Amino acid sequence: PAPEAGTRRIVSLSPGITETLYALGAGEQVVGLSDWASWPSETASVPKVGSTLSPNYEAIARLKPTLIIDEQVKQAPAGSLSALAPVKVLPWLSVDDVANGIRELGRQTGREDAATKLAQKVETTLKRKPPPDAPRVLLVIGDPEAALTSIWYIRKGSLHGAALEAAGARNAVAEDPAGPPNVSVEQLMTLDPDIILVLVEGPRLTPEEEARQLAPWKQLTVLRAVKQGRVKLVAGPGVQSTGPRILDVVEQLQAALRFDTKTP
Amino acid sequence: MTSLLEVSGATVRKGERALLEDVSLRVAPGDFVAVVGPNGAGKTTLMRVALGLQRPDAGRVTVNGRDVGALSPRERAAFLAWLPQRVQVSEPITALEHVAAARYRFKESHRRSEESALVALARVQAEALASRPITELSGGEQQRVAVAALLAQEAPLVLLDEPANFLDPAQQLELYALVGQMWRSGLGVLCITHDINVLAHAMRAGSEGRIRVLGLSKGRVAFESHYDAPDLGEHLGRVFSVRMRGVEVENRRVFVGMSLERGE
Amino acid sequence: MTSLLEVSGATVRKGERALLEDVSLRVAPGDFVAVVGPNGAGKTTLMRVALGLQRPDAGRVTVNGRDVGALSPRERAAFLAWLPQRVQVSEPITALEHVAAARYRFKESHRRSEESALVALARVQAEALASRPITELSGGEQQRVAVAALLAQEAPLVLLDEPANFLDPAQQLELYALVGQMWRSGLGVLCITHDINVLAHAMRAGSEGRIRVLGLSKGRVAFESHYDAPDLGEHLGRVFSVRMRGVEVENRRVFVGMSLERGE
Amino acid sequence: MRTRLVVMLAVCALVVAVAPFVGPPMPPDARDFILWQLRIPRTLMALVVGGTLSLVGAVYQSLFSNPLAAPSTIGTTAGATLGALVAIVLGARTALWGLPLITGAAFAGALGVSLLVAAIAAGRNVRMNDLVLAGIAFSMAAGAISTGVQFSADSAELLTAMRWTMGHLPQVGYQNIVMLLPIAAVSVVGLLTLTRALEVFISGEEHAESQGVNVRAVRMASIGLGALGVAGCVAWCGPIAFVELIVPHIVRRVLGVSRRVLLPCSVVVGASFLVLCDAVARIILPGRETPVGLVTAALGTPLLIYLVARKSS
Amino acid sequence: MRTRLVVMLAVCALVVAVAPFVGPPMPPDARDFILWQLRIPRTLMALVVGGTLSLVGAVYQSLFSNPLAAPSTIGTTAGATLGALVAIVLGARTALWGLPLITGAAFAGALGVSLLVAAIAAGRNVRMNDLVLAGIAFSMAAGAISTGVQFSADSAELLTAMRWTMGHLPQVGYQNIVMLLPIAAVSVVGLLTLTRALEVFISGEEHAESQGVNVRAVRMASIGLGALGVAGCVAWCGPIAFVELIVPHIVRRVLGVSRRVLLPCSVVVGASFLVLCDAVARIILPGRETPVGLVTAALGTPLLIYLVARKSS
Ligand SMILES: Nc1ncnc2c1ncn2[C@@H]1O[C@H](COP(=O)(O)OP(=O)(O)OP(=O)(O)O)[C@@H](O)[C@H]1O
Ligand SMILES: Nc1ncnc2c1ncn2[C@@H]1O[C@H](COP(=O)(O)OP(=O)(O)OP(=O)(O)O)[C@@H](O)[C@H]1O
Ligand SMILES: [Mg+2]
Ligand SMILES: [Mg+2]
Repeated sequence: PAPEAGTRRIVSLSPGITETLYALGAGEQVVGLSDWASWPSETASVPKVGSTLSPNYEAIARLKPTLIIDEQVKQAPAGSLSALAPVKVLPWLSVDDVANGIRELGRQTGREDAATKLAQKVETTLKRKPPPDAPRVLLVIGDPEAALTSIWYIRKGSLHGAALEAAGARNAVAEDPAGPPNVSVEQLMTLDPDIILVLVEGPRLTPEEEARQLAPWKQLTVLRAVKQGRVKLVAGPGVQSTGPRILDVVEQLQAALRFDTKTP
Repeated sequence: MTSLLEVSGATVRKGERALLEDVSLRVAPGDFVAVVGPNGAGKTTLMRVALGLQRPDAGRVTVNGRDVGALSPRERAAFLAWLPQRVQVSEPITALEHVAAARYRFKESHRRSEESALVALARVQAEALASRPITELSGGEQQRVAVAALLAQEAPLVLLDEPANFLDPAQQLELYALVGQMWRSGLGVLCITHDINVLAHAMRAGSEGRIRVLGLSKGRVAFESHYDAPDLGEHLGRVFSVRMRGVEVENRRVFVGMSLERGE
Repeated sequence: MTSLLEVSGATVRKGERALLEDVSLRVAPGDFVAVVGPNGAGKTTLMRVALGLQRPDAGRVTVNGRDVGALSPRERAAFLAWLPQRVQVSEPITALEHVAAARYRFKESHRRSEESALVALARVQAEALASRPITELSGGEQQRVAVAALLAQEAPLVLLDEPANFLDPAQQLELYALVGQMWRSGLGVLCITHDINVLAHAMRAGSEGRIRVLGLSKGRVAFESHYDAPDLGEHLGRVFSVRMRGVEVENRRVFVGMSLERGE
Repeated sequence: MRTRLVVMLAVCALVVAVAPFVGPPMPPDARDFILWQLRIPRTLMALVVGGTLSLVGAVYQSLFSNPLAAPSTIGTTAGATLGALVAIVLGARTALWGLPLITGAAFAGALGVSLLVAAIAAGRNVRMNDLVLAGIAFSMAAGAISTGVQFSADSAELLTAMRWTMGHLPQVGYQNIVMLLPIAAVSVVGLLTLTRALEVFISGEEHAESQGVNVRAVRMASIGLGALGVAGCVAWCGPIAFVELIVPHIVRRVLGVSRRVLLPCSVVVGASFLVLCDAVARIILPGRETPVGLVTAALGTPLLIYLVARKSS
Repeated sequence: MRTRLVVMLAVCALVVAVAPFVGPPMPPDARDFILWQLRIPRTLMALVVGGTLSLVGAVYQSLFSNPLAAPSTIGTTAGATLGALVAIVLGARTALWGLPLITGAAFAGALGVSLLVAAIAAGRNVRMNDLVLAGIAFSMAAGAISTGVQFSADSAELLTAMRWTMGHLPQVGYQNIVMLLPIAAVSVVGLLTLTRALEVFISGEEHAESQGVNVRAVRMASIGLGALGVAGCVAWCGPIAFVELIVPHIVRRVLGVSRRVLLPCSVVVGASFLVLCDAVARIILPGRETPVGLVTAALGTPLLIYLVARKSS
């Protein structure tokens, strides 16, 4: 049985979960956050208490939490955390994980209605499938270095993979190979996707910054996407979020996929 | 307990070259064996073989009938003490610590080791050096400390590799007097030297005949003789390729090396 | 070009102790200065001061009137060559490479260096060692190679720190004969030695008077004399605290150290 | 020298006694919990880990006669990191004998790699430099596999691993210390018994052998015991950087090179140094879990530079 | 020896010639692009970086008479990492003289830290061991600041940093090589002119000084030029692990310790070794961008162990 709303004091060690808590309107129950939490802006005034593998026990103890929530990362020392307060560990990798997690967070915070609605929205949005003739899109994680030194793409089975399909595109990497989601520049030539989208987390980019991010891609003149000018940035805060902002990401992706039919 | 060192038929090869060939040797307590020979004759190699630091390719080395390789280092250190040709101390420990370290073979308190080390230093008139870092001593001072370390080990057989190196005449004289004392007190001495005259300081009248001299040349035994043998000068002259003139000084025979006067 | 080494009033202190006190010295090409003295007298320190490797706390060292500290190492190496008391080679380079390295001061091709190095090795009868790793040579062989390196430097003044260390009688004789040759060919020689007799090999009849002998004791000049001075034996005896008996052998005076017969 | 020693020991004792009370103020009702369940266990952990790592560093520097020798030189740290990474990335969420898998895996990795090096050290004609090379080789191999594992990790795992590799000391309660203590004790006591042998090593290995030291046995024992201690520390706290390198150098410069002083003093100074760093970490960024390695370096660097500069002037 | 040398050089030349053609099959219409815009630039980069790093490693090992000495010993690598991290965290989105900021910052960091050490090396009474200690201290400081920066980084920045520290070689086109080449050339040519002086160093610093070597100048020049080369390589390719440590040891074991052989051969062998590793990286995980450091270690470790084992048997 969840304790009374006013007395709930939650420490969240996962940014995605933190986002969800605020989205459910349970922000005032949150007393401590992971070092990585940065959204929404209210989180700035909440004490930061370390991260999953190296939590600051003393800071947590000083907050006298009634519940510690963390996303399931292999090997997290949940054992010692439970000396401070009850610990809830939620799996948070797939669409189902997230939907179930949202419902669970609703139960824990007494916001079941909001949670059910959000969970449903997440499920219906992210489980949309693209049409079979949709463009083949390579979604890569942008790199502040803006060099093509290592290209990390979004797996089909991940949360963002679902977002891409929900936005109406096929993943250029048709099935998830075992091993790291990394592709060499040479391999790009073989994949030859219709469109390349680059996710850049952080504040909005100025035009010069955008140009700089895209410059290395423009060198790959043999790629169809480059020839047709179909390389785009999807930038902004939250584009790599695993919280409810993923829904906004779907919209951003949709917008990014709208190209003028004529080739430049 | 008799501590008999026996090298029989020792042969050491390094690639094609034979560094030592079929050399035999016996040193018992009370013996004094001087090993002479030109540079590179294999004297140091013979000593390393006798100590078990180098395994001979053929032949045997035994201490008290037991193979030297089969002894534990501590057991062996109880029989044989070694003064290497070049002692290289890598760090500025004090002379006292260096000498005390040589008492490793004894299971005793550190205080006891230091007391014995001080006694040993006193025997080579180096008490004043006790607390000085060994790396700051002059060449001769270092050599004296090394001799003190040898004494501190209190082994019944001592193996000296050119102990007079770096020493001034007074120190050489003192050193050999000390070696003589050790010998007369019952120790066995195996001593490599280039200067046969210094042996004179090691003996009292009448003991000349008991100093054995082993001549090495190109890894082989060139001669075996005694300090008072009339033909020692010739032997020496032959292995060293010089003329050795024996002259009488205050009832002592002194060998003076003379060039072969080639071309004069 | 005259290359005059002048040490005047050199004093070196280390904490409370004076390692060298007000020592003066002149070596010009054609001079032969032997420095004698007991262990720790400061002979090596004097040589390091003369080489500019140690700055004296008081006094001056000049080469050709220029302060030795103001010369570039290369300029200095063109005047002074040094044979240290302990040469420590850390890696198994060949003897030839070691000697060739000593020709650093010459701006010449490597081939030229090696040719000169071979000549230098030949002069110490060590051609056979040329291609052997220096770390595998016997003590005496290493010393001969070190002397070859000294020769290869071709400086007008040579500073030798106990060059006969590790050498067998024949090699000592050869070495001093070589030093004598160098001297007669016009080089200046500053030579630290414990064994004054070996100097005999350096000279031809009639040149005794030109060998100067500087006695050091406890950092101070104890005496200045000549090799043929009648009272040299007494001087030597005093600094070394032994009795030095001079005996005549084949027209040569040989000093034999005798204990002071304390207690006998 | 004696007065220096006494002063140093007194300072160390003081640091350890005061450390648990240093930090942001404790709310009165959580005071007991914070003090007894958090700060004191953590101070104890710092004591044990600091002492063990420093001693191992001092022993390795002596053994290899190399001022750069450290547990990382012979692959111990690399092995531990490898183990931990494998556990983080590939590991299931199981525990082993009540140990978190990551701890067990790091321990196994550290010990495994070091024992390979120790096995080489057992060879008859092996020179110290060969051992150093073998250590480099194994470190390299472990490092490369770690890179490979990281390469195949997803980002959440990577973030987790990243923090782990910074080193940390946090503890709740005494369970971890109770498990680490016997391991550390065996390592420390064992290594201290080698003091005399290591003193003899200073005048060269062959000479030491002739004076009765079983060189191969001492090598193997040093590497084995050292690896054991480091493996334990790294398993529970991650690789805490630099302590093992810096503390022996500081002790050596202040109290001299005699092994009889260097080794035990490294334990004491290392222990209290890490305690101090941990306490400082609590106050410089109050409320955050500052990696202690940061403070270690921040305090150690100027000290070491000062000691180098003082000597050479 | 001569035949060995010839064989080694021939193998190196062969490796470099064949390497661009090794890899997964190229789609016919992208063939030219892949070969001329990807593989060849990348091979050239590996050549330059491998040669420079190996030479610097060989020089540092000679200079410090320490088999563990490497650019990382004196803080060069730590400085570069620090620079890169600062750039990543404080906003890597701007460019400087057409250089990505991260490259410029890594370069500045590497050079900055090394020059501090070089400044210490200029001191009159500084011993080599003091320098090693100063290097450790600065490495440590740079490492600690890096930890601090990482600690305050957000997760995206951290991931970038993490990937950067794995090292990488990929290039599109020739722009980077054109920028790196002059830097590397100055470093390599400069260091090679020190060969003779370093040969003299073998018989001790004082002896070398007496033979005409300006010890302080050689030290400063070695550290400065070495830092320049390493800074360049690290700036463009991240810290490629182990090459600088392993290649000189291999050359030393196979061709001997003479500096006249060791230094130039380290350049040649290092260059072709890295080219080889890069080619191998293309085939072991085709389609992925395997970090080349992984292959470096995977090939280098068994080789080094074999060489150690062969000698001591
Ligand atoms: N590790 C080694 N490898 C190859 N040859 C060696 C090795 N050690 C010694 N030698 C060679 O073996 C020969 C004998 O050396 P050893 O050191 O026994 O001579 P020594 O009689 O002691 O000479 P010295 O009087 O000069 O000290 C020398 O020619 C030397 O070069
Ligand atoms: N770095 C140093 N620090 C302190 N004392 C030193 C240092 N170097 C030498 N000494 C001391 O200075 C004195 C003179 O040393 P030096 O090496 O000049 O003697 P030496 O005459 O060459 O003796 P030897 O014949 O034994 O070589 C010695 O007592 C020595 O202990
Ligand atoms: Mg010998
Ligand atoms: Mg001297």
